[in-house]
Amino acid sequence: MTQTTANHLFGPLDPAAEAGYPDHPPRLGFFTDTTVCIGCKACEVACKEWNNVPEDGIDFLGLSYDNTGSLGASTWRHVAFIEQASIEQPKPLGAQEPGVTGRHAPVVDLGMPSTAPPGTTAGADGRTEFRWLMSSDVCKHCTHAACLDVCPTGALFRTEFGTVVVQQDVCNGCGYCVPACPYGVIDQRKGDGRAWKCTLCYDRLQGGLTPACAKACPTESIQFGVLDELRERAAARVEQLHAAGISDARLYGADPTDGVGGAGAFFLLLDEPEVYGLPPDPVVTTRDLPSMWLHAGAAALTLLAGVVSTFWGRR
Amino acid sequence: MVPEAEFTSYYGRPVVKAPRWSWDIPAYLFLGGLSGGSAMLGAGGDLSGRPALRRAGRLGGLAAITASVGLLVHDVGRPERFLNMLRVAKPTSPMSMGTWIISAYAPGIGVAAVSELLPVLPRAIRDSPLGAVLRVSARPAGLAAAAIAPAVASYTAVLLADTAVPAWHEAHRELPFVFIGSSAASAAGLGLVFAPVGEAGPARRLATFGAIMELGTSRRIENQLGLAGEAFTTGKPARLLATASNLTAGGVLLATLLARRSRLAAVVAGVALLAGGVFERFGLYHAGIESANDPKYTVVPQRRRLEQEGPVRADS
Amino acid sequence: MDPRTWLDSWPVFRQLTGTDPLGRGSAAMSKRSAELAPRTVTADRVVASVCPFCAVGCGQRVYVKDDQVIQIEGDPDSPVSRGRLCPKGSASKQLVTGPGREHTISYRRPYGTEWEELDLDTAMDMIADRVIKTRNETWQWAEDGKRTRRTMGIASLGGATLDNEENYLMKKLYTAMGAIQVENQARI
Amino acid sequence: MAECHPVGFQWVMEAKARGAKIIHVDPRFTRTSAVSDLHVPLRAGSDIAFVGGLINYVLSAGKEFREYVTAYTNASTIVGADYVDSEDLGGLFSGWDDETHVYDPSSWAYEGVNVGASAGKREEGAGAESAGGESGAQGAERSKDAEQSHQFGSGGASLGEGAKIQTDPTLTHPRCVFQVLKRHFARYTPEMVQEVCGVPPELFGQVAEALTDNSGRERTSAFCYAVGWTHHSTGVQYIRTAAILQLLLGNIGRPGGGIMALRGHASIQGSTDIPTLYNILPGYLPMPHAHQHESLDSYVERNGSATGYWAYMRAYAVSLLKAYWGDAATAENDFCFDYLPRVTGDHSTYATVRDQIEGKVPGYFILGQNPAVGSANAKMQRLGLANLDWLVVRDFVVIESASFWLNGPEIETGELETTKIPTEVFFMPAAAHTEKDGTFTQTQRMLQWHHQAVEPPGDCRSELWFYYQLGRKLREKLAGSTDERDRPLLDLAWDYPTDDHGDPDAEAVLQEINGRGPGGDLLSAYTQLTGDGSTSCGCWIYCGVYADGVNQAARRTPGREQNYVAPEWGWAWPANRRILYNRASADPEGRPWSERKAYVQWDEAQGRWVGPDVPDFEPTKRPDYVPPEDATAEHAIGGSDPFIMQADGKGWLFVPSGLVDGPLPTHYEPHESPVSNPMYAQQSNPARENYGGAYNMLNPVPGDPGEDLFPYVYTTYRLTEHHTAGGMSRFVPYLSELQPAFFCEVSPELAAERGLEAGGWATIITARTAIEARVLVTDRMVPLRAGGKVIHQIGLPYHWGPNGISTGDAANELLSVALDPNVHIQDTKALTCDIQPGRRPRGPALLRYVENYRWRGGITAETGKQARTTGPASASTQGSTS
Ligand SMILES: Nc1nc2c(c(=O)[nH]1)N[C@H]1C(S)=C(S)[C@@H](COP(=O)(O)OP(=O)(O)OC[C@H]3O[C@@H](n4cnc5c(=O)[nH]c(N)nc54)[C@H](O)[C@@H]3O)O[C@H]1N2
Ligand SMILES: Nc1nc2c(c(=O)[nH]1)N[C@H]1C(S)=C(S)[C@@H](COP(=O)(O)OP(=O)(O)OC[C@H]3O[C@@H](n4cnc5c(=O)[nH]c(N)nc54)[C@H](O)[C@@H]3O)O[C@H]1N2
Ligand code: SF4
Ligand code: SF4
Ligand code: SF4
Ligand code: SF4
Ligand code: SF4
Ligand SMILES: [Mo]
Repeated sequence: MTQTTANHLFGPLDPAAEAGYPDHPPRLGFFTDTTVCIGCKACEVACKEWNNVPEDGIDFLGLSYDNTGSLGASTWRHVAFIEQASIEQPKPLGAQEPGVTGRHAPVVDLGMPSTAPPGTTAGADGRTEFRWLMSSDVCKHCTHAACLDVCPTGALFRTEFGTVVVQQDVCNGCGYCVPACPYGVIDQRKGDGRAWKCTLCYDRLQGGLTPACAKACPTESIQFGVLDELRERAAARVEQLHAAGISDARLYGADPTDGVGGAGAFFLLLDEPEVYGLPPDPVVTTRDLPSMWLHAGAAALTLLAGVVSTFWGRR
Repeated sequence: MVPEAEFTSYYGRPVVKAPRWSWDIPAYLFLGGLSGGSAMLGAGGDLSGRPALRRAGRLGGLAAITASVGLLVHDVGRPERFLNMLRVAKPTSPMSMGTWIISAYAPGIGVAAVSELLPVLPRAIRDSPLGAVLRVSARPAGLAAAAIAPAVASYTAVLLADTAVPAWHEAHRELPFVFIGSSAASAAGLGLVFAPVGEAGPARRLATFGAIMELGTSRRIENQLGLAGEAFTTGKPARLLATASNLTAGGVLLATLLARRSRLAAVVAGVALLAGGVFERFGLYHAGIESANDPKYTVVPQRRRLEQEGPVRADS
Repeated sequence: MDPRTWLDSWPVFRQLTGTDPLGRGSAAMSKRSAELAPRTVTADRVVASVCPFCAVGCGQRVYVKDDQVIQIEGDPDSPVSRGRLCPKGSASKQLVTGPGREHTISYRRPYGTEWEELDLDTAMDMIADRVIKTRNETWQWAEDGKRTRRTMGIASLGGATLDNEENYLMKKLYTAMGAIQVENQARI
Repeated sequence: MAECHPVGFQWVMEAKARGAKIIHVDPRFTRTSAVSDLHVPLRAGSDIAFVGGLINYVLSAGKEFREYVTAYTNASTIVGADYVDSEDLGGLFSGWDDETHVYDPSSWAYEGVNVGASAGKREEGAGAESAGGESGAQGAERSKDAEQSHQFGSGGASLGEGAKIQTDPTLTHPRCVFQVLKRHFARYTPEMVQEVCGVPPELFGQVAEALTDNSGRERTSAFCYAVGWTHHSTGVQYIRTAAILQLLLGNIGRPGGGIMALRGHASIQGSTDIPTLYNILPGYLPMPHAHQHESLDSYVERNGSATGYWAYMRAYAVSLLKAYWGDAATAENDFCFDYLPRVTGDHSTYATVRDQIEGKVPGYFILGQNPAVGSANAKMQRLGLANLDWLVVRDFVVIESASFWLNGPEIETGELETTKIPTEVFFMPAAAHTEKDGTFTQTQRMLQWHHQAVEPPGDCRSELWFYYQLGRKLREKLAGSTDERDRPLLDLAWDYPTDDHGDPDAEAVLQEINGRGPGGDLLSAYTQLTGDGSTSCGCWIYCGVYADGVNQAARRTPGREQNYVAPEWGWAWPANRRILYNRASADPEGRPWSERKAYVQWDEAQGRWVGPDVPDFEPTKRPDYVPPEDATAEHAIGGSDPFIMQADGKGWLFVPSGLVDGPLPTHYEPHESPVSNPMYAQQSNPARENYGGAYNMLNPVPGDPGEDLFPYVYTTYRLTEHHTAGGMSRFVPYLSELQPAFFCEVSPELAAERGLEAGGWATIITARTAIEARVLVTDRMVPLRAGGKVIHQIGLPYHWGPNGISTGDAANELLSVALDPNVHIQDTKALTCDIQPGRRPRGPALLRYVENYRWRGGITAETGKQARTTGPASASTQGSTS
């Protein structure tokens, strides 16, 4: 465990208060319980309908049922689909039994790098257990949001609800927020130039409405509410799942002491984060900003010294 | 080479997003560094009585910073809103800080450079009060710019490092030194090209200083950064960086061995150093892009750290 | 303009004077953000509706402004759907306002190679004429000596996407004109 | 269900969260499987064997809910001695006629029932749990034998005059239904289930135990099904199998039980209740048949029932005629009964298309359907479309059924030439649900009113407008005609209030549907209808939707402000009842079977049935009521007989009449199958309907030459992201981008066997044609061992066609037409094919490619169409062979 003391750039804090809202409403966010997600993508569509997000390409990706691929400027919710044949331990979430025993899976080139093709992960024993994981990803609305902190125009700002929003009337499309995000969430939209991402439906929150994606979600996989309450509910849900023998259940982004100070949108996952395309243990880049400025200062002085010395004395 | 890591990802897709910048941005990095180094070289030339070096430094500094900012404006998605950069002043944003640094830097280098143009300007201007003011303020302006110039040369390293791009962030301690080294070497190259052999002594020495900083720190990045170092030592970035090293080293050798005597050698050395600076920035830039596009660079170090040290957690 | 107000509109000034020195939140907020509200509150009316796709029958609320549909979302009051919608129900606004929809009649003449335009009245008249003609030509009073009172020359397909009232008028009119080959998706 | 009824599925997830066990039986691992407790992959087309196995398990282990079975089903009824079971005839039942390929059902009758008197009488549909075509039978009729064809409504059969049913309450009589059932299903063992379905006994056992553990007095289990069960040439019998199992377990008419037909389109239920179907009139009244219904009297006499609610059929029919022809309908003219056109046989959609191809049907209206993509054998559909005089297509977008002459696949192959297609096409833009008032009836028989939000754009018009205006124009043009043929049109009650745009008032139409009494008052219940012409009612089962003069379908009392049945949201037929046959939720004495499962019960103090729902029973009929000998109508139904639409008030385990392919479900192979029927010599449903012709060639079956040519099974289905034939999703960017291309799902094993490359292309071939699809290699498809072979199954979502934003070949190009004989529904779920890597040939080369397959397989128009396969054609199938 790496310990760092909390400060403006790292560790738990109340982001709205930090951002200059002395009397702010409670911090709002999402708890996405992927164990009840049915992969219907209503969240993707509802988000686009509400926010007028353009269609993002009619391309067949063939990544299981995922043809969205990733979050981006025109995709603010992305449902990941992971097909897993596993022999490690029983997966009680939903099991597929083979009709043919001793299944030897030939290797098929799926045209997908870095993942085992279906059928190969079960090894020589044939397919035993199978599960199909689905998870709706979204901007994490980080407590320490790198995108926000690096934005040079103040287009990205913290709202009174503790969420992170791009102000489209301000953004000049410098694109700096894009590589800053440790989750690869925000992106610039081609043709438009500006950066776009989930706003946690800032306009709807102003009217006391539930964000469009959470409202549509048929199974309440996406739960919206006061972050503190969601964290409690999530902890209880994990306990319930553990008691039911689903030892894989774990929370991601729920810990206010984690590398981004806790996510405003956190998840209950059934496998390692990277399986879902999430970084395993991200740390906000700005945690190291003091060190960066320090090194830059030292380098600047070195340069000054170097230049001065080249002129020193000699001709 | 680090052994090929076993890791899981989502269909091999990137975890973090590479910046959507075009070649504008590495060029902007190069030109900013060149400008800062040049301004300092110009100020040194001014104070040490090397008029050609002074002139080259001041004019080069202004031209480079103008082109640099021009490229940045060109690269943003909404150029007409470029000035929104001045809406806020955010210490957490290297680009914001950089904008303010350049805003502080540009007037000085501008006045100093324009004053160099007085001799070729129409007499009416030369003799006007404006001309007088320019003549009087040239040195203070040039010195002010030179004082800010080290920041101009180094903030761009923070700009790259303050991202989730693994190769850049992991190198956040080293990048500033590579950048100021490269900045010094490029400015030296400019001096070698434009200053006569007699005035170019500081440029030759600066070339050596810059090359040592740049190449030495680059080696450190490649060898000490673990997996992230691979991004610099494989593929296209490696080729660009190797070219940069060769050009820079060659330029320095030429500068130290022949440029004292041969103006031609000095010009060739200068061009080599400038080219080396360009390749260096493009190489560093592309190493970052590669490291963002391959999930390995994000997942493996975090996973290893998790397994070896546990999760990164703050004291609560 | 009051210089103070003018200065206050500059976030840097607000950073220096307000509660947000780092320019992360309140100082950086734009005027537009400060005035943001959900577009549904600007609707002239909200109309209770039902999802047109599948037979679950989820409740929808249709928000209308200036006689345009500006939003369709789930109706939380519905005991069937409790405000939720699947991707199809969620795409209802694009279904009804989207680029795919045709707003005019297209006509293809016999053996024709392209679509032509046709106005509504003419089309209705032509269709009525064809119904009468075909009905006359294919009329059957009896088959095997048994009264049939029908035409086997006019068929109809579809109904499951339509309202009950529409299906009712269709069946009523077809029955009166003697057309019996009336079918819909219940068959498939 | 998660795929196709996602928002309904929230209740399944809710149940799961409360501890319910979710089992998904499907050839494919789908989004439903992903969140189920158990997924059972089985061979497509084998469910009768699987559910039959469960029935056998229940019966042999004595796990039935005995009190329920004895009291509420026909388990104790004695079947006549002439009945011979399919177990004893190699898969046929007694009564098969080799000449006509039709059963004579008289030998299936109950003991003591006057067969002569009931022959040719109205018989029952496929059990009232199945509300309509795609969910079972909404009526049946024997197409091959027009003379004796039968028309059915939704209720039970008449048992004939003088019917004296014999029963054995001990359920031990060898010919009582319970014992017949036991014998019939005795060979449906776990081993047989494995052989037929490819489901290992251990997995089958898990299902059997879970189901029986969760059924009985304290617990109920529900079956949810849709077209995975109905789209088979034995589709009606699939539902029958589930009905038998659920009746045995006591899971019908009780909360948490049932066989839920998850129906399809927004108002598929409504378009079955108020049908745009050839064989029924509103409220499941049969269309009159030329050979049986000369007059209103003979119509009612042949179709009504002496007992149960169908005894009032005359009131329903006369009230409908009054709604149609108003004042013109009088007692003197038989209420214009003669105005009704008559059916003479199978006029279902595939028969009509066959006639279109033969040039017999010049005019065609298509309104909100897309047969060129959505119907089986799309080529057959387009050949019909290309041979019309005129075609009216009303839709939101230019669907393939409107543009077939321009860009249909036959244009590419040269089979059709645009300049030689005579069809005149009118494409009319339709108004959307936001642009009109009206009701949809959703899958639980609930009507919900949707209010108009905006005016339709441009020339877009509602169907209400179109049909009203068309009717007006027809009546104008025919005004003054003295031709008797035109009287029904001219006498039609066609006066509806209209708005400025000429749009009729939908509420006025709904009021006509609801019905009015003598003074013109809106009626409140169908019990108010009379047969004397003083009431009018457009659909008797919808009577009450305007009860108290209020549009009940527009009620929107929030769900959270009501009890969990939510009776004040919308209106469900009949009588706003939400669970049918809910009398069965109480025991014969009227007490709840258990406190956990209390629903409707007898309240002695109030002297009536009470509960959160409207009791599906006469509210004050005592549980101990015993009908007198001469009782008729509802008075003939005893106080402990919940199934009030059946003539005997019982749930039917054995169906003595009403089905044309047997009184009990039997496992037959799909008409195209790679395996020989492991259970019977009879390969496929002998009574299935085949369509001849070069446009409907069938693949060879085992035993035919070329049987190995199409070794794989394919099944077709839906994706959450698209809607049916795509008119409402392939043109919508937000949906198209989610599933942008037609693909096939194959297992890694099959991909390896055929060299299919993930993300690449595959060509899928049948005797009809070949299509291409992107390849999705997935562990969700598993090879199964069944019928002595390893069976590879291929999944094909059927939403694509050439038009729209997301385009691709239509899966229905591959399908053949073979129909369930009860309801004329095609098999889309289990057929055979070949698959090859790469894209299909283009243009005329495609025809040669497919012709080559046919030639190699020796395929002719007769291939695969043999009805009986139990032995030499000369052998008699009458009488027992045992
Ligand atoms: N998203 C979406 N929802 C829809 C529709 C849509 O197009 N898209 N259409 C609506 C309509 S019109 C209808 S009718 C319903 C249909 O709803 P469903 O019947 O649920 O739809 P399908 O996907 O056609 O088929 C269901 C499943 O049957 C499986 N299956 C195939 N053969 C067999 C078999 O022999 N036995 C068993 N047990 N399963 C088998 C398939 O693999 C498939 O998963 O959905 C309605 N809802
Ligand atoms: N292979 C295979 N084939 C199948 C099935 C299968 O499972 N497998 N399933 C079958 C089933 S269950 C069904 S229901 C069919 C569905 O097949 P279809 O009913 O042929 O397909 P849809 O695309 O639903 O057609 C409905 C059309 O109605 C239009 N529409 C919607 N609302 C209105 C309206 O108010 N007015 C008018 N005029 N038009 C409107 C839509 O734009 C759409 O084009 O497919 C069947 N075919
Ligand atoms: S997830 Fe990325 S885009 Fe979202 S708030 Fe955090 S840093 Fe910003
Ligand atoms: S692209 Fe827009 S939001 Fe992103 S950092 Fe630049 S100005 Fe801020
Ligand atoms: S909260 Fe709003 S903006 Fe964010 S993903 Fe959900 S719908 Fe889209
Ligand atoms: S999160 Fe909800 S809406 Fe999104 S795919 Fe999962 S179940 Fe559907
Ligand atoms: S929202 Fe989805 S589930 Fe609900 S009615 Fe519409 S299509 Fe069916
Ligand atoms: Mo359907």
